[in-house]
Amino acid sequence: MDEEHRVLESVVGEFATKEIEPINKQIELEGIPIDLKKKLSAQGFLGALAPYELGGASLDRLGYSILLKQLASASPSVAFYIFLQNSLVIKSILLEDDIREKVMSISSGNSSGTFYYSNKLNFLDYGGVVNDGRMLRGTLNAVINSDANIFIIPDNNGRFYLLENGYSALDEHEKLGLRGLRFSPVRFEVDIGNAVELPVNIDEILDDIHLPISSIALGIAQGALNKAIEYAKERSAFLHKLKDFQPLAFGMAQAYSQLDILKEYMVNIAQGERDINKELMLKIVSIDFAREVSKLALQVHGGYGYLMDFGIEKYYRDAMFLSILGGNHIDEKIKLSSTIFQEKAGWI
Amino acid sequence: MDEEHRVLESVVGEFATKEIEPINKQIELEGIPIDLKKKLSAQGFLGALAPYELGGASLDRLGYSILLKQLASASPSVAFYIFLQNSLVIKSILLEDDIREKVMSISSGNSSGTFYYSNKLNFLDYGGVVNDGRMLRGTLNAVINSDANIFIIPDNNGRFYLLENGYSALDEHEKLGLRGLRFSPVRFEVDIGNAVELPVNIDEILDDIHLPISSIALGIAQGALNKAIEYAKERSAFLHKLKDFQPLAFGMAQAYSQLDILKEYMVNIAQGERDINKELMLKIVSIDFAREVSKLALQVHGGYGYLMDFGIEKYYRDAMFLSILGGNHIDEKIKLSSTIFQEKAGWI
Amino acid sequence: MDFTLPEEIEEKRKKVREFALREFTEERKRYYDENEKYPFDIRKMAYEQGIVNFSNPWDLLVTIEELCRVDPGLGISSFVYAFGSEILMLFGSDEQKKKYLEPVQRGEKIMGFAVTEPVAGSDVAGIASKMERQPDGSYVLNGSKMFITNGSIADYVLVLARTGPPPSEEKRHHNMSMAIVEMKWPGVSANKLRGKMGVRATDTAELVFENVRIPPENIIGEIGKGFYYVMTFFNITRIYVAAMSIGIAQGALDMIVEKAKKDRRFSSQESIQFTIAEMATRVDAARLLTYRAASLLFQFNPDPVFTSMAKYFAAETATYAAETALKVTGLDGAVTSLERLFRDSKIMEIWEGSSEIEKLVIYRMFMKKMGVE
Amino acid sequence: MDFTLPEEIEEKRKKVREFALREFTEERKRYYDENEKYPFDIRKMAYEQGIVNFSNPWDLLVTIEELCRVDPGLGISSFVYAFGSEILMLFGSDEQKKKYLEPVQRGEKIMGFAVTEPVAGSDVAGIASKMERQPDGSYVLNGSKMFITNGSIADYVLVLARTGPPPSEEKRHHNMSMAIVEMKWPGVSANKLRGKMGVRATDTAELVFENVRIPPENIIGEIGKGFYYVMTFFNITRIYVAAMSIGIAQGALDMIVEKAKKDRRFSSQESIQFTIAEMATRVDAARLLTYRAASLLFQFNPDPVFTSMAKYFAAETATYAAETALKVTGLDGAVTSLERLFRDSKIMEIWEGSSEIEKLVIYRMFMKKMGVE
Repeated sequence: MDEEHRVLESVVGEFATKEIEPINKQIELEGIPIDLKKKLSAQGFLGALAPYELGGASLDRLGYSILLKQLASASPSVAFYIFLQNSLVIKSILLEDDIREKVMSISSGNSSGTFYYSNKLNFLDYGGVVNDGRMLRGTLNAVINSDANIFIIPDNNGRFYLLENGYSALDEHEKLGLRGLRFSPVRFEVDIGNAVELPVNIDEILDDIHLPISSIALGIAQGALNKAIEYAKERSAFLHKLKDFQPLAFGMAQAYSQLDILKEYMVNIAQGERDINKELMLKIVSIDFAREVSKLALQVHGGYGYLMDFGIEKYYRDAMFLSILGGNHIDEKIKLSSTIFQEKAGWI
Repeated sequence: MDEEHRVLESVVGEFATKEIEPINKQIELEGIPIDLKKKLSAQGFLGALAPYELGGASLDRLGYSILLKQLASASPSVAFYIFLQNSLVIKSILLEDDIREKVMSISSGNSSGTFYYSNKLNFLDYGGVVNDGRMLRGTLNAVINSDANIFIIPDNNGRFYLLENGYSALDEHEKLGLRGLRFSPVRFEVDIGNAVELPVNIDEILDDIHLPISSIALGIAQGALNKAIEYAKERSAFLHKLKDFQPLAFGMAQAYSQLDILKEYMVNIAQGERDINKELMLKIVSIDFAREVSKLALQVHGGYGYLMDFGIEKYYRDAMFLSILGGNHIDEKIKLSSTIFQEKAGWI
Repeated sequence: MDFTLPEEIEEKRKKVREFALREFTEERKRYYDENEKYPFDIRKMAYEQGIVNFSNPWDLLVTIEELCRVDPGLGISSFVYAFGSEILMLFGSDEQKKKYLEPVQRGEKIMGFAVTEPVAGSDVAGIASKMERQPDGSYVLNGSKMFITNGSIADYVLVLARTGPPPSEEKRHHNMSMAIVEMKWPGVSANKLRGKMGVRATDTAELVFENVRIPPENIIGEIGKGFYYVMTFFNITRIYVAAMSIGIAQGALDMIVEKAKKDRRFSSQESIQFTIAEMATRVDAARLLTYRAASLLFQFNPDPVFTSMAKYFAAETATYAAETALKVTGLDGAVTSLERLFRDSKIMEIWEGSSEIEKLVIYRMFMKKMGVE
Repeated sequence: MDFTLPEEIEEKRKKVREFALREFTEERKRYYDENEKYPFDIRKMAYEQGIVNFSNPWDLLVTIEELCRVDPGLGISSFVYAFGSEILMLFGSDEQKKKYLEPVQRGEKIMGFAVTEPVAGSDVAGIASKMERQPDGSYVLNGSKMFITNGSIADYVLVLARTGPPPSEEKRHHNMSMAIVEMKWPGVSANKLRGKMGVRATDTAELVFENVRIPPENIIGEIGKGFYYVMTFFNITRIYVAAMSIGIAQGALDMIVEKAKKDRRFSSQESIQFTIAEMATRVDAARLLTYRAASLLFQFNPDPVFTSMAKYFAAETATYAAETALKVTGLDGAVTSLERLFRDSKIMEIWEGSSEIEKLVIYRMFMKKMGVE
């Protein structure tokens, strides 16, 4: 990793400690405050992938990965929010020159976007929103960041549209994780004239999320594990610090090792030539890893780990939600298998 | 990885395919033939770490790792033999200028050495061989490569001696793995005057084995997994190729991903600045991984995997034996835990 | 060998399942979870409909299982109002039973069991609360308790406290005693804990005791035997936790099976089929371990090895099953009760002896059986 | 519910354990393993000392368990000489029983069961061996069989072969039949397989049948029902494999416990203590699954879901236990019987239905129970 990225890593780390950690409970309970969005914007993080002239930081793949990892280690919600704005919304908007300026409103924190792609990963049929040629009408049941004002959604034919009106978010779901983002059904009833069709290639988009999702997963693992290590150094039971007991210490040492290995791989593939297979491989491994480590970290904390105030249980929930929203799904495993076997594989 | 190492990887790979694969069964049943040792010597592999003038190849850490990995993927026995000669025997001999020329006899294949260090890793007390000031006398119960003619062994005080006579190997143990090497108790009765004391620091030696042992472990995983992938492409059951079934295909895809991740880490740390902790972390992860993958590969082969002729079951046995001989032991986990917690940890 | 439960127990199981499916509506599950409120109404229904029957242990076991299968938060709340009652049954005086136990059994009062402390956690022998004997024979209690189920709704709690210093490091568990403390007494305060990840319908609190005067007749059993009473109690409640856990695991399995029944695209994936097979196997293994431990306990011959095996294995099965079901059902699971089951399940590995504690118990008692002291 | 075996069975268990500890000496274990030889002497001893008792299924089950606990190779060899006999018991004619079954039960003859083929492997319905009916009513068998236990030492084997083409892809398992084939008949040859990783005292061979004439009286049961007979048989033998597996797992546990007893430096490590606790728990879970499946089978009411659960879980427990014990005991394990147990254990996950096959059976039969066809 070069100096520039090292500096970024430490800058984002400090930002997370100073600006996010202290308000983590607020983020969980009330969502990401606009104040934090403004601070993220001031650093260029909010429009991380957007060009400078649109308020972004124009980060390269490695920079973006580092940003997401470091933010996720403090708040997976914040990291996922940045991911959603950049990898999905901003990237899609930039496909259409006419609406470039909308990127500016996102990277400045004045607008908030969301992008609905979950059907593709969750054995659900498209068709929630039906396009009859005049109107887009219907309900999408599980929309993350559903209090956005910019929606990019597929119609029943899998064509994507950007809308800024004609939506209404319904009652929130109970939230498994990523509680900084609203999660609810959204009803759409939009005049097609008010929707902008975007030439989104959903398969390409989904190929592009492997690395950022992996980075968030590794951030979750890093955040949870660091907290567990600190706790095990402080907390005593049976007259000894928790760190002195082999089953806990060895479990954390194992996790620490795996995390280091995965982080180096992340850096390698983010700064090397683009290799989608490697990105997918990293995602498949690191999402499972994030779930395991966050579970271990919770267990190290005992009963306190089960309480929100200790800031540990959210990693466990968020890792699970990330795995649902972000991948490691059957279709992806079939894809990877087919690459490895150099012919269709894993389809039965 | 630079061009030079890429070439080495492919050269060793070809060597393994051409010179080792065809005689693998012979190696398992009768040991490593002298003919193969001569070929290994001709390539400079036998004295991989020895300087050129002593018949070696003077490989750097990365070159050595690649060599061991590629050899192990065809024959873990051959890789372990090279490891034993280089990381343990040749390195120890080179501590004593007077006996440098013995290295030449090893790297040429005329001599074979062994080094006994297993007590340190296996909760056994030193004291098998007692030094009474005049004689070294006693039996070491579990000596690998026990038909060597150069022995480096510790006395009851943990001082190391090189001997070339006064040993007699007893009946072989039934062999769990690494069957290319003899494994038996050895009785020693040596006049101290015929033994050369070597300034071996066993803790340093053991720190130095992490990376080579990891490389062998990854070679085992690579060899076993490649065979399983090939088999799954050929073999049918229930009217389909095995590769078409998700549980098998996904398992192999997962293993393939982890292997790729671990191999990149291996390369990173072998070519980067020396970091013993990272080497230990890699070992702890990759030894377990080798056992898992070799088990999976055996299972993919069904009943045939259980038969020696298919060349699969040896990986499963060898991975286990490597884990016993090579590490991932409690003392090492305590050490790693203490590094991570920055104070003594994991000792209860 | 006989692996079947008596017919009337299986009948009861059906009845409880019907009750849970009928009364644990989606709205109620969600309401009590979101609002972290103890469901007094459901507890009352469960009592009035004869769901909770403390007089037959097998009946109670399958009841716990079936209630938690549908919703752990509401399920646990339905029977946990008597938490600690076994202590009084086994070690309480006749007066204590009459005054404190019977109203609980009649469904009128709520009891709690206060052992764990903020600092000691799993390490029961490490508690710091003290009961000091006064000249008049009464005791004065000082200290605090953590993670106390029913803490803010109980009428009284059974408290473990030191009545003397530990004689030595090895004998830290000596000189501990138990007493019944009424929550309305002066010096007692409860601070309801909010923000639990799961089982949010259950009530959990931190308790503080400041110079609480306890009359001598409220001491349970003998002075100095408190640690022993608690361990005896754990041999019972760990089996209840195992039952909750297999209920949760079964509930998770139910949901993935439901999806497999409805969605052919899902169920035709062989990886999903294997997941169901593996999960069904583990659930059954956990159930058998639980029933074996229960069978011995119910014959008054509890085996701590078997009990801890059941608790540890069942708890890990609960989280494994909930995690796995949620992972593979994806968004479908995330917007249904399955996500709640996932949040609920994790506590099983923590309370009534974490998995780590159970493993230590298993190791020590197992080696004793093997002839090692 | 009752989780105890009858006293006489526990007595028998003790007797078998004593036998195995006495007769399965280190020298014998090593000799037969190294030389890949079937131990005729041990089989004889086991028979003569009344160790193997086919008339009481629970007796047989604990016998298998205890024999394999000490050495799977010698243990399996002690009772496997009657492999396939249940087929004759259930479906054989009186004449067949008299001529073929009784000599085996008297310990005079050795039988084998020949289903698996080189190409078909786990896929029983995919076998290619054929029995063609001749004008005189006899059959001519052609084909080859793979991994046949007792293949090179058996006096006769029970063979599954096609007696007609598969009516369709879905009905590939139709038109298969079973017959008793004497190994001395013309056209029968056996090629002993050498180089098995473990259970090397057991005999395994590839069989080739070239125009083997089978008299009509050697057809077992009805023509066309062979697949069904085999599946019925698997419902029995899978339980035996589960019993072997828990024997192996227990044997591995025994060894780690032995080391813990002797070596304080080893046993004082908490990570080792946890390993023992986890292993003991899994072994018990596997044992309970096995006994439950056995209990149903022995009441002539086998449940294929429970049987496959037992086989799959017990087999994985066997390899897990052997691997784990060997890993943690290190060199001590590598130079003792533990390494052999490790090599032996892996076959449990492969034969009589690999873990993958068991999971498919569990899934399909379980979903059937849940009302899905």
